[in-house]
Amino acid sequence: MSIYYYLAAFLFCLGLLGTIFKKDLISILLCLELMMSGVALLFILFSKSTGFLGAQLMVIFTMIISACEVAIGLSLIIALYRKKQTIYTDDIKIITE
Amino acid sequence: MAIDIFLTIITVIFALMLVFSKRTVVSAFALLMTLLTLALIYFQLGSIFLSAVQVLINAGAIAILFVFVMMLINLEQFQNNREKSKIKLVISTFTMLVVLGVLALVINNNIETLSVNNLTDNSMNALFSKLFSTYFLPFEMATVLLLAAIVACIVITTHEKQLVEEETELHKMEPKL
Amino acid sequence: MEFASFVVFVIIACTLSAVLLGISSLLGQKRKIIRENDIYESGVNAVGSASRQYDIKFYLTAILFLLFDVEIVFLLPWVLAYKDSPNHDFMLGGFIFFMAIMLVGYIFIINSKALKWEE
Amino acid sequence: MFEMMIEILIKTVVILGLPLGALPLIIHVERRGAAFMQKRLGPNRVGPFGLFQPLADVAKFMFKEEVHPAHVRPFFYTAAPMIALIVAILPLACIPVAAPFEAFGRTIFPEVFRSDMGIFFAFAASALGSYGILLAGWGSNNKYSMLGALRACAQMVSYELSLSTSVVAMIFVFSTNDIHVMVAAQQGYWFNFIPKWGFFMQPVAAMLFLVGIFAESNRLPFDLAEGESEIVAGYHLEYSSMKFALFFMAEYIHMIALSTLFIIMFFGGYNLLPGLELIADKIPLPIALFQVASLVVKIALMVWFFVWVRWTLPRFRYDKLMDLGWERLLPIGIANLIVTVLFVYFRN
Repeated sequence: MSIYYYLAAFLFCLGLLGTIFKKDLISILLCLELMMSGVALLFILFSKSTGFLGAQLMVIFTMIISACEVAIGLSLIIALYRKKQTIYTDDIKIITE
Repeated sequence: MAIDIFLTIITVIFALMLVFSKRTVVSAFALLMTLLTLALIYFQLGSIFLSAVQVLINAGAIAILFVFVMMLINLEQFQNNREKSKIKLVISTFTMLVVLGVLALVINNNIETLSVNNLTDNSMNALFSKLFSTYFLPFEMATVLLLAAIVACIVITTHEKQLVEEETELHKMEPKL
Repeated sequence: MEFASFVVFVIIACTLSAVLLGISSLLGQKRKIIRENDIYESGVNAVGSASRQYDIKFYLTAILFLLFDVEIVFLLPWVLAYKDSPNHDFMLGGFIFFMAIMLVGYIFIINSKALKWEE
Repeated sequence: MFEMMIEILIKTVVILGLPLGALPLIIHVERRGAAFMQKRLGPNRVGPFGLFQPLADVAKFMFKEEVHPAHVRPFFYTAAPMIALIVAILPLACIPVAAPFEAFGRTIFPEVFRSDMGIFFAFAASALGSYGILLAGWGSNNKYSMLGALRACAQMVSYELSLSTSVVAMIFVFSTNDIHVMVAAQQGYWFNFIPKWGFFMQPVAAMLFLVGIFAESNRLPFDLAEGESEIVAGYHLEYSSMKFALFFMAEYIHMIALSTLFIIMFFGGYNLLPGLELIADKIPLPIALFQVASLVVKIALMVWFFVWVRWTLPRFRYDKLMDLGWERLLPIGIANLIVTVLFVYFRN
């Protein structure tokens, strides 16, 4: 069971790397989802090691929050794509128009 | 113990495939496989309900949403003319290594207390009785959050043309009042 | 124990599909002529890339499915915990509130004609 | 350890062998049934009553050349049929074919994946079904198959909602997730001639689930995504020999898995008629085999029902189809759930 702690930390950091490193918005959202799953795994491990059952419930709520986040994030990406025909972070640097 | 290592290796492979793949659809597919192997890990850790919810919500709805959006936005036109800047790669790997080092250090220090399993009963009704006794308010607030997400998604994606029509209808009604 | 049997089951399912594909690629004739990429004889040559702009309704159905699926899956603990919960009125009150908010969201979808396909 | 491996292998072979073995028979029943309804003969040349015709089809699929169109995305093009088949087989892992029986000195649970969340796992695994279709549409890289894949997935996704409301209603009535407890709860009779099946407890949920099965497995009248007259056979347009057969098998196995779920929840699972509980709770092996046979008989009836509906109802238009899913079935499902909760609350 102790290897899963390292796995959770690794997933979180890999997601962090992905969000910084990736170019287009959908991949950034994918890596954010990876970070969320790392956190969820950590919650379950803590609920197992401390015996506090509320941590597993927190996993359900993190899933709900990640579902809402993905829903709204992808809607924004769609709206951005319809307006600017691109989802690459380099082309969306101008705030004004 | 062997199963733990086996599952960890599979998850790590799919996570690396997710981050370091050239095409976005391949990374979406890798995300689906990571979420499925995580569901297996949850089951192996004993929380059965969470692995079922993980399969249904994360792997069954969110990952499908990603592939849906990828089909809507054709990414092929961006693929070739994007050069990867080396500095960004260096900075991101540096931050990742720092954060990973800190986390690994923290875990290493108290690995003994962390890896002991003193969860008394991991059954579902213990989990649900706790959900509906102490955590009843978040259970209710979750629907309000989802309602806000529904409204936001519809308003963002329905085109302005539709909203403009509603305004014109309102103006038409006014003279009659 | 059932974990191992599930993993064995998945492995057998994967090997089954791989074997089926493998057999057919072995047995099938190999006619490596370049003709394969032209269209079937009566077809029209494919024009433009496949992923042009598709209707937004597909995406909206998937997004609304996700949000409602989360709500219905959230009902499952309630349904399982109802029988042995201390007082039923408390649970029922929560259920009514939960369903009211869900119906508000549902009525909003119907009124906003977000999923109307015909126009 | 060795004996456990033997048991796992036997269970997997039985649970995988039943649908895969019955597949040629089901295809044959479908073609003969269709012929019977249209007053024609159907395949009866190959072997007695044409029973070897499906085997000939399978052999044909084996030997046909693997046409690999050039404009196709190779990885997803070959991965999609395999994913479709694996995802279609997954729900079978959680469905038991008989009650836990006594054999070789200990109780054996007849399903591969023993957990007290049987129904929920089977349903979650069938929620993954739209993945093979999406990747097929994306892999074959032409407008028709992409549009077909999007349509098929949007339809499966929107009918899954009403399906899950009816599953939640049934779990509420039986207040358990475990399949064995659910089937045991359906023993006995009301006024000693109506069997205590889920169908008579929750007729609305049964109807919803039935419609959901047709929509989920893309069967007529909901097979708009792959209807030949609609968009040229939808997502499996670019697929030729064995890959097309894999899609075909995936659809049938998905249909069998969902109809076994339907039988378990609404028609008393593997007990033929609720008279069997007179036997002691320790079920010996022959009774278990009898239960497997009764489950197979029920599945056969369901398959015939599929064929029967396929050749009677016309195909829905796409917007009517989506309206039915969102504006008609979902409110009925939610209302049915609310009514059952209130009924159970005020009854005690």
